[in-house]
Amino acid sequence: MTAVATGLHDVVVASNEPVGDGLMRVVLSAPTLAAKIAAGQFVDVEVPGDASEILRVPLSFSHADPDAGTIEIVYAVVGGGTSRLAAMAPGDATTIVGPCGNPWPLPEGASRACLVAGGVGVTPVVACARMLSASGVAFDAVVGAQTSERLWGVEELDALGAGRVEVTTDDGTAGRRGFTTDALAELLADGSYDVVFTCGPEVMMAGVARLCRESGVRCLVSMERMMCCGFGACGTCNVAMADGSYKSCCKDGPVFDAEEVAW
Amino acid sequence: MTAVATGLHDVVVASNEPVGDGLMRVVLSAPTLAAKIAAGQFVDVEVPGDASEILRVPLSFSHADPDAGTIEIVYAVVGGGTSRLAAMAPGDATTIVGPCGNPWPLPEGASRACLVAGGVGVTPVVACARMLSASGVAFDAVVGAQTSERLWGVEELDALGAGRVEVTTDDGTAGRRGFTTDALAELLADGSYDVVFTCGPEVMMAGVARLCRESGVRCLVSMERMMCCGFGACGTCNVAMADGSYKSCCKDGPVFDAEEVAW
Amino acid sequence: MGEKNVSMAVDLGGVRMKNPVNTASGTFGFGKQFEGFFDVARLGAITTKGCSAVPWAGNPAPRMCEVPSGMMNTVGLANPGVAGMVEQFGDYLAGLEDRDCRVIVQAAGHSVEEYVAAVEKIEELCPWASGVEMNISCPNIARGGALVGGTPESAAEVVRAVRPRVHRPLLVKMAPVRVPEIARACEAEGADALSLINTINGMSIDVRTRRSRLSKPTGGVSGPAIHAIAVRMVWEAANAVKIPVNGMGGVASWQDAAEMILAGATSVTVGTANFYDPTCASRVVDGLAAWAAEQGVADINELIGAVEC
Amino acid sequence: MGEKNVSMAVDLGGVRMKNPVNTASGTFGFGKQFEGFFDVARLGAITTKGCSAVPWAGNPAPRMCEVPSGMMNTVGLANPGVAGMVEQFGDYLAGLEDRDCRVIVQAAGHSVEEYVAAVEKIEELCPWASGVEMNISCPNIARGGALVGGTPESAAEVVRAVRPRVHRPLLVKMAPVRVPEIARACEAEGADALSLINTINGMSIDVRTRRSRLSKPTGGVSGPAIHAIAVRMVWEAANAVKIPVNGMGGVASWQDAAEMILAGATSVTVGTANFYDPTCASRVVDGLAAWAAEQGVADINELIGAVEC
Repeated sequence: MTAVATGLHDVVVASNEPVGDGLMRVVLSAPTLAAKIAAGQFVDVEVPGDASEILRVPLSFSHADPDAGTIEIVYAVVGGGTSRLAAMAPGDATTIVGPCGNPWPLPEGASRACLVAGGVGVTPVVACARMLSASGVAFDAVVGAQTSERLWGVEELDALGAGRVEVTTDDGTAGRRGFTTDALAELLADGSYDVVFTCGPEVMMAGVARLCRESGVRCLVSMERMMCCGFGACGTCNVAMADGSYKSCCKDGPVFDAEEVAW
Repeated sequence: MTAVATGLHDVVVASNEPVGDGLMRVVLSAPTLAAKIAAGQFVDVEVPGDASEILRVPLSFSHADPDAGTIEIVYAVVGGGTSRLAAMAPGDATTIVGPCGNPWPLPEGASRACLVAGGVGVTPVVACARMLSASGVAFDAVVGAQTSERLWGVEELDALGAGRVEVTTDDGTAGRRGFTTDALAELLADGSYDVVFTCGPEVMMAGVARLCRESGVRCLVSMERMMCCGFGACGTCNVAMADGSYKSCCKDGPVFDAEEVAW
Repeated sequence: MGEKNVSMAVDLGGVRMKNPVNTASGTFGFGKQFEGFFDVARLGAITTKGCSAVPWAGNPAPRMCEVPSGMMNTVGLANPGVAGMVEQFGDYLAGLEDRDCRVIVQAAGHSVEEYVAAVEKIEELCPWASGVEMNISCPNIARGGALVGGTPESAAEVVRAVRPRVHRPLLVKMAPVRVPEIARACEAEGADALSLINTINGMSIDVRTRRSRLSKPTGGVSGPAIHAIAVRMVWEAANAVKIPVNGMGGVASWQDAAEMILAGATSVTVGTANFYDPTCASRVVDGLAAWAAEQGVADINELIGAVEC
Repeated sequence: MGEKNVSMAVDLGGVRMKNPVNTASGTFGFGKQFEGFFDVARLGAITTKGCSAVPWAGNPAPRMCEVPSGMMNTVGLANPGVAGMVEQFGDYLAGLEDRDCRVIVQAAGHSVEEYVAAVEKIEELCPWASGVEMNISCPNIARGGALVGGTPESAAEVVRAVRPRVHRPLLVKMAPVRVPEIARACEAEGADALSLINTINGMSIDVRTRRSRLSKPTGGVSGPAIHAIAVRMVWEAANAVKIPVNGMGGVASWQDAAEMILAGATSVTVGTANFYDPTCASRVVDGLAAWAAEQGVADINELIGAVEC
């Protein structure tokens, strides 16, 4: 369960601009929430304008800055909600529900980690890198995207002190052509990682989980589900577990041990 | 029936600014429609943004300029549709359905007319004044509003050659304190009018109709109804007639002879 | 555009349509009002406003109000009567048939007698009509306003009375209640096709005046708000009977229409969208053809009921 | 603010609420999740997620999708079981009763036996509960998935079996079908109050994959899209029975709640709005009080069923 109670927060858009093809970066002024939300948790954003779309938009964040009182969210413009969010201007006010879900755990005694991000899954991965660097845990990273135009986070990971940052794109327009799992397999080969943190398309995370299992490295995955609330009321964001049970993505997750999950 | 077939027109907002408290004036670039729409007819405007409000907004116009290819609409911001319309900026594109309904008729041999406008009912009345001045029919006018801040059209009527323009407001902040019917009663006293054209709140038009009947002057009223389509398909904009029948506000109206209507 | 590759013709219980797109009674007037928006003959069929044997004035104003993603109406079957329709629009409608667009004339009534009188007038005055649709979602005056088509028994009674008097395809426009039972009852009495759904009864109250926002306590809800409910009912009906289903309810795009077909509808009817998007039905014709081509079928009929459950 | 002038207390079939505002089963968890948003004890009552005698896992993902002005769900009554609820939330819920907020525990089942087992567990383990709500809108496994509460006969059967085992107020959560008949059947079997409406079954299909957008063919539509339909059904139920009605369906504002009261609801329940506007129910409490004062009544009960038709 979330340590800090999930609440409703009035927020104001500080900035909102494109960082890639169909990728936007919004910074929200949300002092109370920025002070208590932790890497791996998410928020549920009210995006006004179209009353026919009643639900909030659940989004992960890349940076919560308690000093600036801001939360940075890099999001993909994929539907009505994110399209309206992309049209919001500095000064526009709305509300967000948060913190939702649980933070990335830092396994006892972990000293070297690898991060694997696919697509907009890079957002919570960058938040994770910030947590690791604050905790003095060394890390490498693999960042995958469809094309160079849809790639974000490499500079951020470098700035956070990543050892190696491997880039893969489906079309080879940046880094190597191929999948994040190809790069991860090589990084795992030297056997120095205590833990892998990953977020991206479910099929990618399943591949990452398999590689980690084969290498005997613990793997933590951040799952995504459609949901109505984000705080355990609706029961719609269920994730199938390997033992045949279901867990709630918002209440029990979004971070799960890869071994728990039925891939 | 409408002489010109009602059609769908792509339009662009040329300007859209306030002309009073809760009163806006939008000019739409709509060349094909501006060339064929006549005073007294109306348009049905698509106002994008909120898919939960599915219907178009029926609005009367104050000026259709075939040379400029524009249609001027002065409207009151009263609901979701007109609020979204008020937020549209020059260059924004949308569609309008029109021409809807029938024009103000110009009675055979009429040489002097009086116009009576209440609230935003002034919009089709200004269009009527333009028709009269183009036809060389002399006219006076009474314009009523709640307050001076909600008054529009006096300068336009003067510029169009109105003889007298009497202003009434509920609070006396402009012209005389009172109702348009008070002013109309005096104007009718000199017995020189062949016809009265009126648009405004139904209770006001009922009073105007009564005064005209007492003075034996023909009275033409522009009725307003909630409607779904504006071109005779939905059957929801019925107006009760004195003979007990119903007529369609969009197909048979919006202009009716006051004597036809059940007040 | 793959339209040319795909056969779009469908047979709605004997009404042979060149494509599956139809218009809902009461949302398309008598067709002519839409010629200023598009060539109405592009449609597979149109359905006229419901007509009774004699003209009806309908209900007082207000007859409509808006609800979230929809609207409510209480027009009350106002119509010029079959003879009045023929006088005003008979030549246009006969011409539409000549233009290869099927015309389905809807019959309205409040009792078995009124339905019989209406269809007899239609048989007498509308030789050009390809089909007759009987709207059994009307209040039954003899039964204190309960829907004529509100139970399998009452639906069967009126279909049984009308069927022998209709010498062309007979469609039954169902109320959105007890769908599988009533669908089977109408099929058993000889209906050639089922049209559903009609509007869903709703109520909207002005909380300051404490009065209905309509001139009657309740009205029919239509529009996108009820689309998912309509798709489910069409799916239930198509699974309950062998006769074809004419699917409608909040169809505002080709995607909505494709859902109806996948749920089991042989034809798809555009209703409320005609009011605010008057070229919608025409665009649905094109959108369905392109979708069928994308789906890789040779005939749109292959997609009827093709939802995988 | 005229709240102080108006008595807001209502009696929902023996559940004495300090104000008419309740929350819908399955939209408010077990209440505790909302303490971070507002003081839950401000509400007249809350209704728990439906619980069965043993835990149920529920349906696979996806369990929800959006529809215009609403959503659809197929959670499948996933719940920790009565004992699991008591273990996790029993102290909180008992405390809520001490804070003068009534707790109504909902019982779920797929057969008469499962309902009986559920209410017996509730009677055994939930002494603090002010009422039991039986959700009869579940699929009846013994009858091939037909709704337990889909006909007056099947509704009567299950209420008859459960009634003698419930020693506190018994509410019946009705399916949105055949409302007057089923309402009378439940009243005849001894229900103390009726809760309606439950979600309306809908279907949404991805037209490219030809599959349901949910893990099941259909799901329950809720939200503003169905509000007008819900108000009509509440009005029908209130006019059909003498027992009080707990009105719900797309209530997202005090105005929506006031409509329910005018239509005949004794209490008003906020459902889907809890998901996207988690302080909604608390604002409805204030809004209703201000509205009642504006309407010039001394007691909110004067406004129940006060719509003028």
